Amino acid sequence: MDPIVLFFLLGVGAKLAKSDLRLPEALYETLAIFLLLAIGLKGGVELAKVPFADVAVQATAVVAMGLLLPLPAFAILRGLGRLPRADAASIAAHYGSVSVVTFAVATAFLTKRDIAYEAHMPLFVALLETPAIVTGILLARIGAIGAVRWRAVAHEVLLGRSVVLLLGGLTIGALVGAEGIAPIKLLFVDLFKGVLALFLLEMGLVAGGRVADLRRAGPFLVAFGLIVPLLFAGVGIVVARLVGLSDGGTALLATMAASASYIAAPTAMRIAVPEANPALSIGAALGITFPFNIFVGIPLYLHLAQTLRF
Amino acid sequence: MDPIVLFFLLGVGAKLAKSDLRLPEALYETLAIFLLLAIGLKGGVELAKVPFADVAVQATAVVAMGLLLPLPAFAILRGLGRLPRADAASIAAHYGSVSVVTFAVATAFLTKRDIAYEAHMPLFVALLETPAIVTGILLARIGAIGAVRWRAVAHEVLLGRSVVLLLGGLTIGALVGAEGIAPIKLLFVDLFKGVLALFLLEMGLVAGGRVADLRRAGPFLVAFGLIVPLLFAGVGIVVARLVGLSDGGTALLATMAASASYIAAPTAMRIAVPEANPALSIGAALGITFPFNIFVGIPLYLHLAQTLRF
Amino acid sequence: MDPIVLFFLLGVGAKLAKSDLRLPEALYETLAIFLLLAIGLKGGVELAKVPFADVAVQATAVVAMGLLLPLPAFAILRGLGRLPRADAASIAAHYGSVSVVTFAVATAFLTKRDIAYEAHMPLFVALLETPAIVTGILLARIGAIGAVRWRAVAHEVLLGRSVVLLLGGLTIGALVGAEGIAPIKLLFVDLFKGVLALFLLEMGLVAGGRVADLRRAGPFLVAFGLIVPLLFAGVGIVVARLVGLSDGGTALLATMAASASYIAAPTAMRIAVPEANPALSIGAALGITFPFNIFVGIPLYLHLAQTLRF
Amino acid sequence: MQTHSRKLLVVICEAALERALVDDARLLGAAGYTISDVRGSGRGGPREGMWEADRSIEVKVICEADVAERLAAHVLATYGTHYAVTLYLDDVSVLRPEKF
Amino acid sequence: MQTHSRKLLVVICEAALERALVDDARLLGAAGYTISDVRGSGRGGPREGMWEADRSIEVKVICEADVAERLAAHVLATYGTHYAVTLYLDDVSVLRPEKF
Amino acid sequence: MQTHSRKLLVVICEAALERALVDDARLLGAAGYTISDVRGSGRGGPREGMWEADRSIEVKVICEADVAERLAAHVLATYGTHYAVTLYLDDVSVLRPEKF
Ligand SMILES: Nc1ncnc2c1ncn2[C@@H]1O[C@H](COP(=O)(O)O)[C@@H](O)[C@H]1O
Ligand SMILES: Nc1ncnc2c1ncn2[C@@H]1O[C@H](COP(=O)(O)O)[C@@H](O)[C@H]1O
Ligand SMILES: Nc1ncnc2c1ncn2[C@@H]1O[C@H](COP(=O)(O)O)[C@@H](O)[C@H]1O
Ligand code: NA
Ligand code: NA
Ligand code: NA
Repeated sequence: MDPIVLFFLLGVGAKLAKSDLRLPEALYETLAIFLLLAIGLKGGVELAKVPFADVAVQATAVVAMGLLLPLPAFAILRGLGRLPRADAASIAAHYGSVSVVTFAVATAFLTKRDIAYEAHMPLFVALLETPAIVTGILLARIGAIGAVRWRAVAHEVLLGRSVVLLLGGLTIGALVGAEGIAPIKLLFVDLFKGVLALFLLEMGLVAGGRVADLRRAGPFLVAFGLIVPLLFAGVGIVVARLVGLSDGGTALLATMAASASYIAAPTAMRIAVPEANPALSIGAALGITFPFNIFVGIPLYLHLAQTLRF
Repeated sequence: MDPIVLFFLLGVGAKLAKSDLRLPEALYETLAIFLLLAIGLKGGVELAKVPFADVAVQATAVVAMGLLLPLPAFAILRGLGRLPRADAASIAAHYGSVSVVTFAVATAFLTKRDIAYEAHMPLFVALLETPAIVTGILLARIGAIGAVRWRAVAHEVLLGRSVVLLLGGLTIGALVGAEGIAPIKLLFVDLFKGVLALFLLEMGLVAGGRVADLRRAGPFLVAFGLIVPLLFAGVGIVVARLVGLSDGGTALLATMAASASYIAAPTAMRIAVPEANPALSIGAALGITFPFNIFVGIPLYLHLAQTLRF
Repeated sequence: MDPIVLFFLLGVGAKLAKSDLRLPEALYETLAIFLLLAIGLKGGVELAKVPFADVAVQATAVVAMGLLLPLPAFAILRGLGRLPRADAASIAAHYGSVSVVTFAVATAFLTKRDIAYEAHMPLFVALLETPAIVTGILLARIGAIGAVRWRAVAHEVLLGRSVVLLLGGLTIGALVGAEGIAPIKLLFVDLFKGVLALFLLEMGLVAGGRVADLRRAGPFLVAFGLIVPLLFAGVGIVVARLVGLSDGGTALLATMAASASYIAAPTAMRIAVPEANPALSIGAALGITFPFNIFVGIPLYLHLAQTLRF
Repeated sequence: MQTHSRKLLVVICEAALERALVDDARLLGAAGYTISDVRGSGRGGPREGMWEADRSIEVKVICEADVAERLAAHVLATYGTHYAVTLYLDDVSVLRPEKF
Repeated sequence: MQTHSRKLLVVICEAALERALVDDARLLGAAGYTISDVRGSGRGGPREGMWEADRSIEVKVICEADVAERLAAHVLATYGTHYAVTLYLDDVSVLRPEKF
Repeated sequence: MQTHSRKLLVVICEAALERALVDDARLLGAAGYTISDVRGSGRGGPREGMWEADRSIEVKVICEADVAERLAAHVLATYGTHYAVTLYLDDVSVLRPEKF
């Protein structure tokens, strides 16, 4: 088993056992900043090599996917879950958006198995973060769009830390290219996996702390957190095939679709739809879907990507 | 001279000179977490290779040593030092337990000289942390065992940060083995020595700040901090020989026995024996014994390990 | 273009766009500590190799330069800028002192172009930090030298973090030499450039936040921040030639002279000349001169160093 | 020593509100504010500040009584229902009344 | 604006007491608490928070007067002798009495 | 429960003053102090604590009224003009008067 996911288990275990193990908050922020920058840089270097036209098509498809994914999620949460509109919309936004760390674990998973993938995929991570949040807000505010503090929200989602660092890294990487990156490669590329392991330890501690939320959330949300990723992964695979991604790239896009945001979305929804209970969306995204994806989802999505042909 | 110990001197000097040099507390915590995890991982990888029977015997001997070491220390502190029971018990617990950083410096010392040692020694570090603390508490509470808040204490010592990270690292290392660790080796193995240097700078700053305590503590405690490590190193060597450790392993076990805890023990004793003055135990462990061990002790213990045969 | 300066632009951009991107303060401190130590270590290793006599001569010249540089700056600020004595003296001190990060960027710039330089230059960085601050204080206090809290000031400048870490690193490096450093080289040497990139991101965020100050400061100070570095670079080149530095070394000394301190000087002047408005000196040093040097100055100074012969 | 009485308004809330609170304070007439990072627990359950959504801040504003009351009322009305918010008022004395 | 008077109990002590204080506060009837990391000095000498055993916290509890007094008395009785502990009480006014 | 009234002096200022304030407090008779790192804004503009020169601290001193007044006056006289400094006084009650 991949050591890095064991770090996640260590974190969960320590938290559930009420250990006083606690990563300083500054370390958490530092690791997050590092991962976002590193992912962006790596993607940017490759992005420079890809013909713009191809990327443009793929990017458009990805953004469209991000805009639409919340709709089925919202329908399920309202229809089957009988959740209040605000909660349903907020959770839908989280699941339509993307989890950067899940993406990172997936790339590590592919690398370990020498499975190639379009190296500019990080661009799509950046592109997937925002659209679902917009849709989620619209779903929450139908009939009262006016009430939305759009400026604050736009600021949150477009200038939020993760988007700025991902796009910033992508741009720098694209501008300087492979040998421009060389002198900082040791830090941002070679150390990536180790840092990711540390971050997963932290994620485990955080996830372990959300278990209580889940109990409150109830069985429906747990089921939602296990099943919706599968549906979304399917969507991701179809989209990936349509834009002609490789098997590896398909597995990654499936993972992005199946993953739920717990960095960009929570902050944005908190400001745009405050009446939504954050414990529900974060509990499901972090307590159920994140572990499900890194343990079960990613291998499964790869298998599907390698077997499902059209 | 080994550069890493010079970082300790730099820290002590800066502190004594009242420089405003100050490592952020988050950095201190980060370095500590890193060292504990890295030590555990490295040991775990090797642990998987060793036949369980051998380890079991050695482990039992080590735990027994940890349980008994505080007794002579306590006797000295009470008999010669005329210290109050609580203080004597607390100091005895610190010296019976182990200093992870002293252990790390010792391994670096051996590695530099290409001296082999049982690579699963980190397991014994984890095992040595707790027993002496229990003995120390019992010594403080003879006649009033009931009064001990055992649950709180057990929680402190068994789920304390250092035990969790050491055992967590050991387990992960043992589970994934050498080539499983490969992708995170750069961070947790190759960078270890550099991080240790930084941590020693911090340790120097902290130790430099305890000098005042020592003046209060008086000559007896200073002598205690210099002589007891030698006695305990002797015990460590005997135990190591009995369980058939190599010269390198013997030097390391001697170092563990001779070192005094300043992470696990202080926290635990503060909760279990609050009336003990922490300035005494920490002043001696950090202001006297730690520097003594890294400058004089370790080379000496290695020499003894290589010369004392039975 | 060198990737590391792009990180600076990313930081400035994020700040001006009011992004919530914010590096934890503990990370800023950690990066600063790391850079200072690493620069010192690298320089120390080389220092051991250089004959003392040569260094002594060069060092004396550098200190003299540091003591005198504030004078012309002060004259310009008082004469042309009509600034109050305290402000003029404080700004003069900042510009007479040196910016460690600018120096680091310059060395990276040379390394990238395989241009050799005296590897003990970091010693001069340490030596240049203090003298100008003393001169600046004297300029502010002419007629009232008595009023200066010299002890506090001396403490600030001689035991300030940057001096202690630079000299500490230099000493350790000189003591253990190249192969003594080997085990910690990966952290302190190989990772240097990557860490520098992160620090420049932080510097960009800080610099972006000083733009408001500049508006208040007005056009004169902006011009000052662009022109004085050129004058000082000229001085640096002359001094470098006199003491027979190589072209690379000359470019570095020019950069040091042209750079303005924003770590040692602000803290010291705040204590010694509190009536000086820190927004002026920091705004100019960080908002104008720092970016000017890393984008325009360094390449220019190298060109001059390679062309100006006597 | 002549002192002047002012109100100290302390708002303990989710870090997500920092930007909004700062704007509100300025708009409603406060001359300044001081913020520190805190952790804690209340009706909304524990907030340990381990990561973004879990972070809390304490905002202190020293101002005239009427400003404090307006700001307090505004904060409760705007954020009190849906956010983790706790606030209290205290009587303090300052030496430079013109500052607050 | 109608306000209600409550007590603010502030306990400044060794970080090692955090878990215990939180439990005590809940047991003795406090509805919540706020903690921040501090450094300082007192009779026990300087505590600069550079490492574990040297860390200090400040715990704030807003509650009814009787709860505050019970909690304060309990803290001093239980930890006052052997730990670095400083505490004080303050009168504050809150807007939502049911919360405290 | 018998309480004793003391003054709480709170000084919010540039971090550069930490060492000086601590010395002043001791000289003027304070038995201790507590410091926390803060950020904020006032007449001197925002201080976000992102780096050295931008850092602020909050210093709390519990002491006798006269000590508090002397210290407050001294701080304003010495640092008030050229440094970012804000201070206020509050009435608090303590349980162990001998400590303060
Ligand atoms: N009684 C209290 N005393 C002190 N702080 C409190 C109290 N109640 C709540 N808080 C703080 O205010 C935050 C939000 O409170 P709540 O909205 O009740 O969850 C908590 O996370 C605590 O930091
Ligand atoms: N007079 C005081 N004013 C403010 N804080 C204090 C005072 N005395 C003590 N403290 C704080 O309380 C902690 C413990 O106090 P002590 O038990 O006196 O050492 C100190 O580390 C300070 O942080
Ligand atoms: N009205 C206020 N309320 C709370 N804190 C303030 C206030 N005014 C200033 N401060 C704090 O005191 C520091 C210095 O204030 P000033 O000297 O006005 O810039 C600011 O950075 C704030 O942290
Ligand atoms: Na998704
Ligand atoms: Na020991
Ligand atoms: Na200069």
